[in-house]
Amino acid sequence: MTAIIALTVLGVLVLFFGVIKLQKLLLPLILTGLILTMALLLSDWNTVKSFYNGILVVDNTFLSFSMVLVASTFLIFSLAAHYYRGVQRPLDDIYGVMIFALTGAVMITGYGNLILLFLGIETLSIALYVLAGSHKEAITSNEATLKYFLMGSFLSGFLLFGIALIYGATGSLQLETIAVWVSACSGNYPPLFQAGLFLLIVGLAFKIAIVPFHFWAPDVYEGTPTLLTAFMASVVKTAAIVAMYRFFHQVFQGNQGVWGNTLWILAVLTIVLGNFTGLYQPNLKRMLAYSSISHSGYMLLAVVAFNPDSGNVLFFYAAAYSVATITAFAVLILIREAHGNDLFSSMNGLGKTNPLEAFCLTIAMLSLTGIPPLAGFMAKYYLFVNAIGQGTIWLVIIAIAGSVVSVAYYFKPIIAMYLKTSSSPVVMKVEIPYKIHLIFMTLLTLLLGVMPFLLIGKT
Amino acid sequence: MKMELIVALIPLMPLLGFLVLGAGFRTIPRKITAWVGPGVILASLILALVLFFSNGKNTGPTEYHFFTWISAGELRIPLGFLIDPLSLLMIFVVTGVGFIIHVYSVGYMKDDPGFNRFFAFMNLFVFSMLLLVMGNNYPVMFIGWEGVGLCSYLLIGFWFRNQEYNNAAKKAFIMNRIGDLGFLLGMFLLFTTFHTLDYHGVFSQARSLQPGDSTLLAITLLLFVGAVGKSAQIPLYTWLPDAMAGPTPVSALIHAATMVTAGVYMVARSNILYILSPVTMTIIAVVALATILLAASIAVFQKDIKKILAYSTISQLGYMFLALSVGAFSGAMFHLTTHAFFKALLFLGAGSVIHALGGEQDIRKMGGLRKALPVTWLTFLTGTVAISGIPPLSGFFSKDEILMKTFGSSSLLWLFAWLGALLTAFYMFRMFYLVFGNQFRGTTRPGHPLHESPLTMTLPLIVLAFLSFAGGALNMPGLFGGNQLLEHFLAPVFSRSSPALQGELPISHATEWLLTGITLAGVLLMIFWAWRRYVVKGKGLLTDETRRPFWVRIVAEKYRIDELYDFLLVKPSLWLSRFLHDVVELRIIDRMVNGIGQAAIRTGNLLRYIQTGNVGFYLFVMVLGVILIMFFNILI
Amino acid sequence: MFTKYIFILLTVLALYSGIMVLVSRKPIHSVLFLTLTFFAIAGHYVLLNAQFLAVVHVIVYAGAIMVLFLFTVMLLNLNKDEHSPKSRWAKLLAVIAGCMLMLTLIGIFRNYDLAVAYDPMMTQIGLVKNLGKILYENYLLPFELSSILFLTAMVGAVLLGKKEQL
Amino acid sequence: MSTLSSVPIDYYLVFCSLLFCLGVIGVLIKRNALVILMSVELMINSINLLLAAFSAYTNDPAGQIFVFFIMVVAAAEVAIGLAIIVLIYRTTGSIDINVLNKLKW
Amino acid sequence: MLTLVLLLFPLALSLILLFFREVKTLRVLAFTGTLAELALAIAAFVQYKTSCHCNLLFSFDWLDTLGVSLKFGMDGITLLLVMLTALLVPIIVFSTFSHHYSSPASFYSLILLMEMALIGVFTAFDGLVFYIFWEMALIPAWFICALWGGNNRIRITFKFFIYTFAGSILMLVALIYLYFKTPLPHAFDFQALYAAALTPAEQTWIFLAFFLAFAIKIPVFPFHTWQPDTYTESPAAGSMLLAGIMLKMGLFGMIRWMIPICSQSIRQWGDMAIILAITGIVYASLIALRQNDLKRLIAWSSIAHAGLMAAALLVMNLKASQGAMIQMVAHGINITGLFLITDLIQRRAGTRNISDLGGIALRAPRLAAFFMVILLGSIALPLTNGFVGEFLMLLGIFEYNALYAAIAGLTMIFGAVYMLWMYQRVMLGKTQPATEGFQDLTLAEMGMLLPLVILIFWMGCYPSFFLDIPFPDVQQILYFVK
Repeated sequence: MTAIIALTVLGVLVLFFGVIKLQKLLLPLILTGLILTMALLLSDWNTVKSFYNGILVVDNTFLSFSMVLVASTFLIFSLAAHYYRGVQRPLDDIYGVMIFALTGAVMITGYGNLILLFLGIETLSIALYVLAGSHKEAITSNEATLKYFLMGSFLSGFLLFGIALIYGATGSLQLETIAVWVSACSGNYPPLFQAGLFLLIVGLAFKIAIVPFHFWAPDVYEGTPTLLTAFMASVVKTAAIVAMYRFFHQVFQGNQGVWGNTLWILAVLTIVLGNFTGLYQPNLKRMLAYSSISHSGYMLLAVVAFNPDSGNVLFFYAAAYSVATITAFAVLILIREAHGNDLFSSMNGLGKTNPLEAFCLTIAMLSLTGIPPLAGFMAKYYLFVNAIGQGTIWLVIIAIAGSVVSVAYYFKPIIAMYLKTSSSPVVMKVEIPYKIHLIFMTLLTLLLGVMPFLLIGKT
Repeated sequence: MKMELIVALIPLMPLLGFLVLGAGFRTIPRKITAWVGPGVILASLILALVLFFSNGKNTGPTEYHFFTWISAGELRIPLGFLIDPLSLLMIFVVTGVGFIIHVYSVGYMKDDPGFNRFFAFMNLFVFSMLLLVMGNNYPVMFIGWEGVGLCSYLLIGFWFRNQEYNNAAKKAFIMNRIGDLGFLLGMFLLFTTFHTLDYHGVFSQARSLQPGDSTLLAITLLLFVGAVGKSAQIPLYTWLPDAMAGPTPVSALIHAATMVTAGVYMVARSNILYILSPVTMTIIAVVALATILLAASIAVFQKDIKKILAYSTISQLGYMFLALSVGAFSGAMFHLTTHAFFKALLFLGAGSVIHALGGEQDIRKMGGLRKALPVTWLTFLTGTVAISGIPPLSGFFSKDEILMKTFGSSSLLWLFAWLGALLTAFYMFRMFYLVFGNQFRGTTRPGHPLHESPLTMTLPLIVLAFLSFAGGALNMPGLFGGNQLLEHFLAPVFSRSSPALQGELPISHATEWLLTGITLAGVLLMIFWAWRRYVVKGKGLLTDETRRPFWVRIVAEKYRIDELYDFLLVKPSLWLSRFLHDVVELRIIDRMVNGIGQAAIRTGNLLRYIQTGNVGFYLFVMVLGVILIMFFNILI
Repeated sequence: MFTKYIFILLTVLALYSGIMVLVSRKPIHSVLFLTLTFFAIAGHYVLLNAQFLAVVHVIVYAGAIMVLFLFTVMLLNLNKDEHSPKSRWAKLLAVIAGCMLMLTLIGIFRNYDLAVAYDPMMTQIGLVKNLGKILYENYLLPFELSSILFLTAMVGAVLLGKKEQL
Repeated sequence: MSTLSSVPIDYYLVFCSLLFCLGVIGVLIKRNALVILMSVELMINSINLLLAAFSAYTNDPAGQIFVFFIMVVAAAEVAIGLAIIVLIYRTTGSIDINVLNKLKW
Repeated sequence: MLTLVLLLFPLALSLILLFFREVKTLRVLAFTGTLAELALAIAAFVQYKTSCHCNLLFSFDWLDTLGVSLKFGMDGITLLLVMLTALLVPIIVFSTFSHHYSSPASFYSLILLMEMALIGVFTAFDGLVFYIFWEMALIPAWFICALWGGNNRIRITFKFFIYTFAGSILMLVALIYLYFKTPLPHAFDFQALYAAALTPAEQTWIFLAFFLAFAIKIPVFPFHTWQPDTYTESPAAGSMLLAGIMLKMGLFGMIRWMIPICSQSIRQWGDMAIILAITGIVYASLIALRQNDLKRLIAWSSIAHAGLMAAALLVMNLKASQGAMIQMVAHGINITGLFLITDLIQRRAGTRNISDLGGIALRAPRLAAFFMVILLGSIALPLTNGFVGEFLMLLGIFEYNALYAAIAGLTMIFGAVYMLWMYQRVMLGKTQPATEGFQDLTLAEMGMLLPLVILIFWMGCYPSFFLDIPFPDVQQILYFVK
C-alpha cells in the first residue's frame, strides 16, 4: 500500500519537476524514489494485510514480486541516463509514464479484487501504449504503438468479458468470495464460469505473450525504443504472470482445475514456437523478443504444474530472467547506437573491441540458455523440479528440447562477438557508470546462480 | 649367491644391456657396445650354468615368486619364474645360441650406422625370450610372447629407410598379433575354467579332467592359434619369408633358433592340456604335415638364399609340431635344440656368403665359392648335411626320432613326413651346390674381392658347426646305444602326460632299422639327384626359368598365398574402411545428426512467416484461438 | 409486459445501429450510428433501473467519447470511403469467425441458471445515492487509483499528440 | 415497471454477446483504425451492459461500480487511441492499419 | 577441506590470470599454479585413508529446500581421476608454451577453469552438483576449441556444444526424477540416489537418459560424430583436455551414477549398449585405417578405446571395471602423449598430413623412441600401461560373453595395424620435403614427455599401485549392484 502511494507520489513529483524545469534532477529523484520504495516494501515483509476489505492484498507474494518489478525498473532507469544522452526534449513525461506503468504493475501483483486487476492492467497498458510510441519520429515506433494499442484494447475487451462472466457466475468480483463459491461447486464448474475463466486467461496470456496471443511481442519489441522494450520484456511479463498466478492461487487454493490441459497446450505451443522462430532472426532485438516469448512459456510451466511452491518458482524465475534480459538490452543499446542497427553481423569482433560488454552479454545469454552456475540455470532447474514434482514430466522434456534449440540462437551473438571478426571494428565508448552497472548486473546473475538460497522459497 | 637373485638376473642382464645401449644409442662408442652387447648375454648364460649346476641334483621344478603383477578380485597374476628342465633347456638354447650370434653380429654389423641400436634390440629380444620361457604362468609367458614379437618387428624393419622392409616388419607383427589374440582368448578361457593362470594350478586341475573335454579342446585350439602365429605354421606362415628383410643375424637368432620355436615350447609346456584333447592333436598333426610339405615344396624353387632357409625353417618347425602332435614332446624339444644349432649355423653361413658378396642374396649369381670361403663352405656343408639328416650329425637323430614316433602313431603320417625329409635333402643340397659348386656366376664389384669373413664371424660358425655335428649326442636314441639324456632330463616335465599318452605301440628295433634305412636311402638318392642336376648338368636356374609347366610356376610363386590373403583380407578391410567412412559415417550417421539441426532451422524459418506483420491477421488468429479454447474446453 | 416490448425495441435498435456501424462506409456515419447504439444502451440501463450508470453513460460516451470521435474525423477529415477495403475473403472469414464466436458463446449460455437466488423485489442499488456510498466507502482505492490512469492518459495524450518543435 | 420480472437474464446474455460479437466482427473486417476503435467501444459497451444486468439481477452493486470504472478506463483508452491515430495520420497520412507493415518476420 | 581447496584453487588462479597481460608471467603463473594443484592432489593422496566415503569430505547445505548440498569428497575412483587431471594439466599447459596464442590470459584462465570444473565433476558427491560441474566444463572446453581452433571451427565446435548439451540436459530430467524417488527427505546425495525406489520401467527410462548423456560425452558409437571433427579442429591443448580428461567424465559418470542406480535395467538392456560400444570399437578401428590426418587418426583410435572402456564398465564385473579404471588413466596418458607428439610434428614439419611426412626417425631418433613407447602403450603391449587395462577388460567381458570379448579383442589387431601404419608412414622411410631438417626433441620437450613415458612403464610393470586405489570402491559399487 505504502509502496503504491510512494510510487504515485514519485510519478507526480517527476511530472512536477518537469514543470519546474529540473530535468537534471529527474533521474536522481527517480532512483532514490525507487530505492525508497524498495525499502518500504522490505519494511513490511512477512506482514499480511488487506486494504479496503480485500481489494488490495499485501502479502509476501505482493511484496516479493513488487520488489522484482521495482528492482527491474531501477536497473532500467539507471540505463536511461546513457540512453537519452543526446535527446534535447524534456523527458519528465516519459519517465513519469514509466513510473505510472510501474504503479499499475504493482497494483496487479496485489489485487484482491478483479476491479483492481483491471485497473492495474489498463494503467500498465495505456502507459505502455504511450511509451511504445514515445519515439514519435521513428516510423517503427509509430507502428509499434499502433499495433500494440489495437491488439491490446481488443484483448482487454476479452479480459473484461471474462471478468463479467465470472462476476455473473459467482456474483462477486472479490477473490475470496469467488474462492468460496469455487470451493462450493467442488470441481464441476458451470460453463459460464469456465467461459469467464478462459477469457480471463486469454486476456492475461496476451500480456504475458503466450502463443497464440503473442503476436504483438516481436513487432512491438522491435519497434519500441530499446530502453522501453527492456521495460516491457521484464516488468510487463512479470506483472502479468503474477496476476495469473495470484488468481489461480487465491481462487483455486492451489489445486488443479479445468484449465490444466489448455495451459499445457499453450505452454508447449509457446515454447516450441518461441524457440524455433528465434532461430532465424537476423537481429538481436527481435531474437530477444522471441526468447522472451519462449520464457513466458517456461513460466507458464509453473502455472500448469500448479502447487503451493509455484509462487517461489515464478519469483526466482522472474528475477533471474529480468536481470539477464535487462543486461542483454543494456548491451543492445550500446550496439544500436554504435552501429545504428543490432544485426548479429554488426556484433562481429566485439570480444576484441569491447571485452567487458561482450563478456556481460555472454553471461546474460548463457544465463538465459540455462547454463550453470548462472541464475538462469537455477531458475530453470527449480522450475523443472517443481514441474516434475507435479508429474508433468513430458512438458518438462519438451521444455528441455526447447532450451536445447534455444542454444542455437543464444550462441549467435557469442559466436559473432568472439569467433567472427568485423571488417571495420568500432570501439564503443562507454562511460564508467554504465560499465559498473553492467558489471553489477552480471555479478547479480552470477550471485543468484551461486547463492540461489537468497531468493528461493522466500515468497 | 641367492638363487632368487640368480634367477632374476638371468633375464635382467640383457634388459640392463638394452637399457644401457638404448639410453646412449647416440653416444656410446662401438668398442664398448661390441663388448656390452654380447657380454650381457654371456653373463646370463654363465648365470644359467651356475643355476643348472647348483641344483643339478634336484631337477624338480622350483618356482620363484617376485611380486604380484596384476590383481583384480580372485585374479592374481604374480610375476614369477619357473625353473624346471624344460625352461632350463630353453634358457640354454636362447642364451647360448644368442651369445654366439651376438658375437657374430659384432663382425657382421661392423660398419652399420645403427650398431648400438641393433645390439640394444637384440638384447631386448633375448630379455623377452627369456621372460617367455622362464615365466611360471601364461601371462608372463605372454609378456615375452608379445615382447619377442615387438623385437622381431623392430629388427626386421631395422633398415627403416626401406619401406619394403617396414612392410615386412609390420606384416610380421600383425600376423603375430592375430595369433596373440588367440592366445589371449585361450588364456581367458583357461582362467574362466580353472580360475588361475599359473602352470602349476592349471595343470594340476587339468589332470582331473577326462580326455576329449570340450572346454579343453577350445582352450588348446585357441592356444595353438597363438603358436601358429608365432611359429609360422599354416595359415599364418607368410610373414616369415618376408622377415628375411632383417639383418642376417636377426634371421638366425629370431627367425630360426629361438622366437619361432616359442610356439613349440608353449605347446610342450602345456603338454598335459594337449594330451587330454586328441582332436587338437590331430589338427596339429594335419597342420604340421601340410606346413612341412608346402614349405619344402616352395623352398625347392626359391632363388633367394635366405628365403630358402626361411622356408626350410617353416618346414622344420612343422616337424616339431608333428612330434608334438604324436606326443613326442621330448623329441620335439630335441629337434628344436638341434635345429637351433644347424639352422643358426646355416643362416650365419649364408650371412657370411652375403657379406662376402657385398649383399648379394640371389643364389643364381653365386657358385664356386668353395675356394673363396673355405671356412664358410665347410661349416655350411656341416649344416646342410645335418639338416638333411645324415648320420652321425645331430639332425639325423632328432629327425629320426620324430619319424619313429610318427610311425608309431600312424604310418600315413610317417609317409608324408618321409616325403618332407626327402624334399628337405633336395632343396638344401640344391642350394649348397648352387652356392658353392661349379664356378662363380656372379659379378664381384670392384674393390670387393671375394673374401672370407673376419674371425668374429667365422668363429661362431665353427662353434655352431661343432654343435650341429655333435648335438646328436644330447639325445642319442637307444637304438644306437645312446642313453637318451635329454629325454630323461625332460622326463619330469612330461611325466604327467606320458601315462595319459595312449595308442603308442612300441615298435621293434627291426622296423626301426628298416625305416631308418629307407629314409637314408631316399635322402642319399635326393642328394645324388641334386648333384647330377646342378653340378654335373650345371643347371643354374638361369635357363629353365622360361619354359615351366603351370604347376611349377604356381609352386615357384609360393602358391600365390600372399596374393590370396591380400585378396581375401587386406583389400576387403580397406574397402570396408572406406565404405564405412564415406557412406556409413558421412552419408548416414553424420547426415542424420546434422539433419536434425537442419530440420530445426528450417522449421524456424517456416514458423517465422506466421509473423506477417499484419494486425488484421494477428487479431483474426487470436480470435480463432479464443474460439478454439472455448470450444474445446466447454462445449466438448 | 410493457417493459418487455421496450426491451425488444431497444435491443433491435442497438443491434441495428451496431450493424450499421460496421456496414456504413463513411466513418462519420459509423460515428453517428454508434452514438445511436449508445443511446439504446443508455435506455437499457434505465430499464435495469441503473440511473447512475445511465447518466454517466450518456455523459461519458455520447457526451465525451463520441464528440472526440467526431472531432477526430473532422480534424483529419477522414470522411471518405475506406480506400482499398479488405478482400472479400478476408471479410467473409472475419464474419464467419465472429459468428462462430457468437455460436460458441450462445452455446455456453444455453443452460445457465443464476448463481445467486433471484430477488423479485425492485432493486435500488442502481440509484446514485447507494452507488455513491458504496463507491466512496468500499471502492475508494480503485477510485483513487483510477486517477493515476487518467494522469497517465493525459500525459500520454499530450506526449503523443503534441507536435515536436525540432 | 419491473423489467426483472418480465425479462429473464438470458435475454441480456444473448443480446450482449451478440453486440460483443458485432464488435469483434467490426474489429476484424475493418481497416480503418478509427472504426476499429469504435468497434472496440461497442464490445466494451456490451460488456458494461452485461455487468449492469448481472448486478441488477443479483442485486449486488459491485457490478455497477465496475461498469463505472470501465467507463472511466474506456474514456482514457479512447483518448490515447485517438492520440495515436492522429500521430499515425501525421506520419503516414492515413489511418489504414495495414499501411504500417514494416515490422514483420 | 582439502577437496575444496583443490576445487577452488584453479578457479582463483584463473581469475587472477585475467589481470595479467605479459605472456611470460602468464605462462609462469599458469604452470606453477597447475604444479601447485598437482602438489595438492598428491597431498590429498597422502591424506587419503582407504575407502570410506568420509575421505576429505566437505559438505555445505546449499539448497536444503531442494535437497541439494555442496558435497565434495574423495573415494578411490575420484582420487585416481583427480590425480590424472592434476598430472595432465601441467603438461598440457607446458605444451602450449611453444605456441603463440592470441589473448593468452583468457586462454590459460579458461584452461584452469576447465580443470576446476573437471575436478568438480569428479569430486561431487551430490547429483545436482555433479550435473552443474558437468555442464560447467562444457563452456571453457567450447571456448578453448572455438577461439583457438582451426579454420572451420565455428560450425564444428558449435555442433559439439549442442550435441553434448542436448545429451546431458536429459540427464538433468533423470536426476530430478530420481530426486523425487529418493526416500524422504528427498536429496540429491549419491547415497540417497542409490537408494531411490524405481519401477523397472522408470529405471529403464533413467538408464536411457543417463546412457545418452554419457554415450555422447565418451563418445560411444553412433553418438560419436562430433568427436573426430572437434578433436581435429581444436588447438592441441584443447584436444588433449577433451580426449585426455573430459572423455573420462562420461566413463566416471557411468560407474559413479549410472551403474549403481539402474543396474537392473542395465542387466536387462545393457547388451544393447555393450553391442553399440563394441560395434564402435571395430567401426572406429576400421575407419582409422584410412585416415590421412594424424589428429583425426588418433581421434578415431580414441573412439575405439573409449568404446572398449564403456563396454567393460557395462558388463559390471570386478575385473572389467578395474580394467576400465586403470585404462582411464592409461588412455589419458597415452592419448595426451600422442597429441603432444602430433603437436611437435606439426610445429616442426608444418603439416599433419601423414602423406606429407616420413623419415622423421632419421632426423629425430629421440622423438622416434618416445613416440614408439607411447604408441606401444596405446596398442597395449605387455609391460606398458595399455596392456593391463585391456587384459582385465577383455577378461571381464569374456566372462560376461566370450563372443563380445573376441570381437572387442580385435582392437588389439586393428590397433596394431593403424598405429604401425601411421608410425611407418610418419617416422620411417625416406624423408620428405616437409621433414628435411626436422629437429630432434629439445631437453624441455623430453622433460615434458618423460613423465608420461615413466608412467607408461610404471603402470605397465607395477599396476597394482594404481589398481589398489579404486579397488575397494569399485568392489563396493559392484557389491551394491548385486
